[in-house]
Amino acid sequence: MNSREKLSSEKIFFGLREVININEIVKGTFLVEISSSAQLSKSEPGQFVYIIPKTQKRTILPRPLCIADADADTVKLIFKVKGKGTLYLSGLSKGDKISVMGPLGKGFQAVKEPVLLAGGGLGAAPLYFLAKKLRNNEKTSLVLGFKNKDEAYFINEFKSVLRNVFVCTDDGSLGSRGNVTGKIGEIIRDEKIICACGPRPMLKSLSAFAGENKMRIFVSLEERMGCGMGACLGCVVKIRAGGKEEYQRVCKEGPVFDGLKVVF
Amino acid sequence: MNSREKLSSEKIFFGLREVININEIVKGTFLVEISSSAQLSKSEPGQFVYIIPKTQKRTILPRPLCIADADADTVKLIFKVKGKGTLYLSGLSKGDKISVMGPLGKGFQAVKEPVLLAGGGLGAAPLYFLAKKLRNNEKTSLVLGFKNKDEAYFINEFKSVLRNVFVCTDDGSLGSRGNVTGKIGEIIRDEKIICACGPRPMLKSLSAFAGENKMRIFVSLEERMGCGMGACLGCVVKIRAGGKEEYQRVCKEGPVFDGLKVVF
Amino acid sequence: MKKIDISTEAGGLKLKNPVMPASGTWGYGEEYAEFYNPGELGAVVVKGTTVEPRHGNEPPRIAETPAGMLNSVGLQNVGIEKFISEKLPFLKDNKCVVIANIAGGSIDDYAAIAERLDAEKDVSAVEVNISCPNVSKGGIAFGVRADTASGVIKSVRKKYKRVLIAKLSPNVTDIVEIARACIDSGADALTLINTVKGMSIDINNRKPLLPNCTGGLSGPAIKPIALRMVYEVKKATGADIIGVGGIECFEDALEFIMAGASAVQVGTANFYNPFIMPEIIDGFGKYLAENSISSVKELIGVAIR
Amino acid sequence: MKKIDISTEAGGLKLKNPVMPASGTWGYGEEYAEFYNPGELGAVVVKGTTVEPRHGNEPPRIAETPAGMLNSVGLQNVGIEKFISEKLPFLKDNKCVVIANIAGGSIDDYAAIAERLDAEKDVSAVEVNISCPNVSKGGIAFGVRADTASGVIKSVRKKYKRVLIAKLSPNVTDIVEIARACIDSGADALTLINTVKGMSIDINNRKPLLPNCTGGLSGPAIKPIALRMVYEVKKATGADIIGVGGIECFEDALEFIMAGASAVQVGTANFYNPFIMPEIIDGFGKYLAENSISSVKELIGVAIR
Ligand SMILES: Cc1cc2nc3c(=O)[nH]c(=O)nc-3n(C[C@H](O)[C@H](O)[C@H](O)COP(=O)(O)OP(=O)(O)OC[C@H]3O[C@@H](n4cnc5c(N)ncnc54)[C@H](O)[C@@H]3O)c2cc1C
Ligand SMILES: Cc1cc2nc3c(=O)[nH]c(=O)nc-3n(C[C@H](O)[C@H](O)[C@H](O)COP(=O)(O)OP(=O)(O)OC[C@H]3O[C@@H](n4cnc5c(N)ncnc54)[C@H](O)[C@@H]3O)c2cc1C
Ligand SMILES: Cc1cc2nc3c(=O)[nH]c(=O)nc-3n(C[C@H](O)[C@H](O)[C@H](O)COP(=O)(O)O)c2cc1C
Ligand SMILES: Cc1cc2nc3c(=O)[nH]c(=O)nc-3n(C[C@H](O)[C@H](O)[C@H](O)COP(=O)(O)O)c2cc1C
Ligand code: FES
Ligand code: FES
Repeated sequence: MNSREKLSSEKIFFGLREVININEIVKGTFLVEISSSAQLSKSEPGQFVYIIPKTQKRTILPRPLCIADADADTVKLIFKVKGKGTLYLSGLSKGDKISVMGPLGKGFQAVKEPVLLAGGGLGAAPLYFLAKKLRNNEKTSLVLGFKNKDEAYFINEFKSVLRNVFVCTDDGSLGSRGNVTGKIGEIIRDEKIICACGPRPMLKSLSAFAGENKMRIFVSLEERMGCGMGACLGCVVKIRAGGKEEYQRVCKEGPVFDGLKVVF
Repeated sequence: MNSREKLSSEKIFFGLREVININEIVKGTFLVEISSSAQLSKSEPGQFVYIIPKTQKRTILPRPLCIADADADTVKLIFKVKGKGTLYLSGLSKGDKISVMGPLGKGFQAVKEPVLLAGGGLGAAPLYFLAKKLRNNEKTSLVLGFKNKDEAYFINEFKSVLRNVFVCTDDGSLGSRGNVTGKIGEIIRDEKIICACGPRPMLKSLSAFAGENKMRIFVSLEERMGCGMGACLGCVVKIRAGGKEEYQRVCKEGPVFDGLKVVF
Repeated sequence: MKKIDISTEAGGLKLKNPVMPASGTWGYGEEYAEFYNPGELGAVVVKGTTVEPRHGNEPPRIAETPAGMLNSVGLQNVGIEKFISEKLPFLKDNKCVVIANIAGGSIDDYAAIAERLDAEKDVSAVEVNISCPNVSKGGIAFGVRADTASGVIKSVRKKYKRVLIAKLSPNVTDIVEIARACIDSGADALTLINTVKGMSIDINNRKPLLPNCTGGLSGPAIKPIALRMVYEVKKATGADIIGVGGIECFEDALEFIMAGASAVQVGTANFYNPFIMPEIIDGFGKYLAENSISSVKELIGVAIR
Repeated sequence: MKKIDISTEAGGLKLKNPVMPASGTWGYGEEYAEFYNPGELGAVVVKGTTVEPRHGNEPPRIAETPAGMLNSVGLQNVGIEKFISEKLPFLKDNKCVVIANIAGGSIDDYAAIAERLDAEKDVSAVEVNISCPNVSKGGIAFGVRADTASGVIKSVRKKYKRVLIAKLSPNVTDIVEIARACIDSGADALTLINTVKGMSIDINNRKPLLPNCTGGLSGPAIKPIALRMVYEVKKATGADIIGVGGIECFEDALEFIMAGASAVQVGTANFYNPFIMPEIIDGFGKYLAENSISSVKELIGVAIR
């Protein structure tokens, strides 16, 4: 066992990847493209990578980021600067190497058109990947919600892969005024599935909406992580299973869960 | 109190300095030139700077390095890669900023020609600064000792500021074979002062030599440091003072001590 | 060239190398088996196991701290029966030396698990975690008092015939006293240390970051504390010790061996370098070769004076 | 805009701001006065002072650890008389609120220094360091047992009329028990925490890096431990606390205040940022303004539940 590269498993890459491109797409939010690998190219929408920041700030834990796109050449990630780890990432330049582990977790599964995609804020990232995998036809609609115009991003990219893209903002500064759940209620036709990613309150209200309308809903959840591999039980969320409530791992059973089963 | 720059004291600079040049002068040993400041330009030979490494290796303490030269434009430092901090330094490039505090400590004082300078290994650094301040005449001689030819450095630089430069190596691969104390014994004429910097055993034997020959000797000592300012009492060495032995601070009373008083 | 022997032994348990995962950081070996065969390790220490399955604490359970992390997982586990029926076969299939970390809310709990495991020959040793709260005695951990620690170890000793390792809490005034009590009560070896009780405040929400308020500090930050305890206990008792706390590279592991540990466990470092344990095993081989030392055992406790 | 008040109070000692150096890391204030006037600080806590001058321990006395450092300075100091005659005037001239950290090998030592300092009105408070080895009782520190801690505090209380602060050792099973003993014995406030006992091994020389074997761990690594103790003690006793351990930025200081500290001390961080204390003071001013909070006092203990 000599080189890190060689050490990756068949399914999970672990080692250094090169930054191919990095851009601040809206203030404080970055799109970074890194080189791919055999394993990463097989990522599924909803899965995440674990980035191990090499900061000077005494950090040790990796940071989970959803995969916003992946192919044989590159992996795209979209992140917002929150603290030490994301600050480090935002300071990277083309050509820099970063330590990456992934793909990890379970993505969106059993998603069939017609389907509604619902993304709030940063939640849009994994949905882009998902939208690209779906057929670009009338049967897929997307609602993107943002606080305001200045925080909106990636709309054109979504429009290039999906016909039905709706945007709403809290203050009405872009698209219609209102929240994602409201907009979903407006545009819904015969879809039986919702795929959602965004802040918890949005996922909660969407799940309630889905329940009332006898739909299925898949939500992507976040929790603070230790191992990212399912081994430490650090990242759990409460899920209804077999008549009981139990803690399941965001990094292993998730990050995508059946929204009707999540105990919000 | 807003900018770090402004925060330095009249005598001690604290803030960022720019790397103007960095070179590996012999394997594992680097010469780095950083931008100077009003305070740093007044450094005296034997004083040191405290470099605060911004490593990714969970270091917190600054690293002391002797000043090898200082003027209004630049400060020169020579260092050997030992561990995390010096490894970080060795990875710097022209234009990088580093965090520096200094000048600190008490340098070579009351040094008058005729004088013998004795440097072992890395110890040569502060002597170069000292040699430059002395008049370049027959009255100053320098002995430089190295393990072997491959570890020797800065000889030409010394020759450009001093006429009498003698080199010895443990294995005779450069200059004469033997150690610094032996060579000093050979070349000594009417000098009454030795200024020495190098490994402890060398300083010890030179101090014994000076004592036997009724000479004065100034030695530059090293000890692990905390504050570098004289406040924590972390960096002490045992010194004979007033008939007793007491612990004195390398960073404040030193790093240059009266070799006859050091309890080796 | 001399033959190099990186095998070691702790409390009579033979290990082909001195490296194993720390309980709770490596699940039951399944997840990291993705990267390499768990049978390559000296042993596999599994997640703390209780009589009944446990849900554990409310999330968030993890907080990062300077060069460390806090966890308040709180012994979420599948329970002893499911461990034996669903988890153990995988470890057996991979030829792992299995150490079962066990915990309980009462002395009877410990005794019950010990008895159950005594019948499972695929479990080579139990590591008794006495750092969890003693429900019957008002929330004080068993492991912080010599008498209660001794009570737990004795009850396990009665029921479990193979290697018994006591895992001690560092949150005590005198680790040597607790160590002695465990050894005197029948422990064959000691694991030092469990996490250090710590806390983190979320200044934006003005409350503790973990809903559980306190958590267990692990990672490089605690290495000096763990080393000190290994050294003190080895020096005072001569007991066999498995050292754990903040190990993130071979050199760290070597420090523990020199301080008196016969083997080491790696916890938190797995999270940011899943290959750290094979790396450390390789490190021992290289170090012995380069320094012409024939066995790791020659290095145990050499730093003690 | 509301008037912002960053003043605070601990055990009746009024402080114009909540920031002061930790004992032993800032000498007697002379060295760092090079950078700013020590009178700008809430108070100045001086190096631990004993009856007689002390030489301290053999060097090396410092070792770096992950996000921390070990020291084994061992109370090298000029002794109480020289402190009063040579060091105190400088602090007085700079209008510092002076807190004298005192230590001793016996209860009588403590009583003697306390009596001597009671006569020095320029010393506003004593901080009783009960973490040093009790020579008469076989090397166990006074501060790790409630009875001995209480004995020291009582003896100081008898002789010293002004503010008495007890500085506790974190190397104990139950910090609340020791805290209570000190408060019950007459301490007006508590400083939490002193260094955590730790160790480092020099793998090249195969021996402890510090000739003294163990040393005191300080710096960011110990912050979660210190915070936990401040929180536990504040919650259990309500006592006034000065928080210390690993503070290296304003946010860290705020964590301590929210956990229950009335003021904070900064030690190790001074070594790599000599301006850290004025920065933290500025930080409090800015934070209060931005969050429309009129006084630091409103934040003390807000995270406690
Ligand atoms: C499965 C998953 C996918 C994610 N995908 C994205 C994404 O695509 N884009 C994006 O911008 N963010 C995403 N996040 C959130 C992102 O991981 C955090 O914002 C980031 O870790 C913050 O790290 P920091 O060092 O900047 O902040 P710090 O505050 O310094 O982080 C300290 C610690 O807290 C953890 N942490 C802090 N906030 C969160 C959070 N909200 N969720 C989980 N852990 C947290 C960090 O991992 C770290 O351990 C995702 C989180 C999860 C769990
Ligand atoms: C006054 C003084 C002047 C010095 N001048 C020079 C110089 O001009 N060139 C040069 O190459 N070296 C010099 N040194 C030694 C240099 O400071 C150490 O080699 C360096 O700090 C090692 O740091 P590291 O991170 O690479 O090693 P690490 O082993 O990672 O260091 C760990 C800790 O130990 C301390 N440390 C380690 N070795 C020493 C040592 N020998 N002396 C003091 N502290 C040490 C470090 O400062 C740090 O705190 C000087 C030391 C002192 C005290
Ligand atoms: C997430 C997590 C879960 C843990 N669970 C257990 C456990 O179930 N039983 C136990 O004895 N120790 C448990 N520990 C403690 C570790 O086994 C180990 O003693 C500690 O983390 C110190 O080692 P490290 O610094 O290498 O992580 C856990 C530690 C972590 C980080
Ligand atoms: C070099 C050094 C010397 C110290 N000397 C003393 C002392 O004399 N008396 C005392 O009570 N604490 C002493 N301490 C402990 C500090 O006051 C403080 O409690 C501890 O360092 C934790 O704070 P920090 O992490 O901010 O450094 C010393 C600490 C250091 C690093
Ligand atoms: S992060 Fe360890 S189980 Fe999910
Ligand atoms: S390093 Fe603090 S006194 Fe010298």
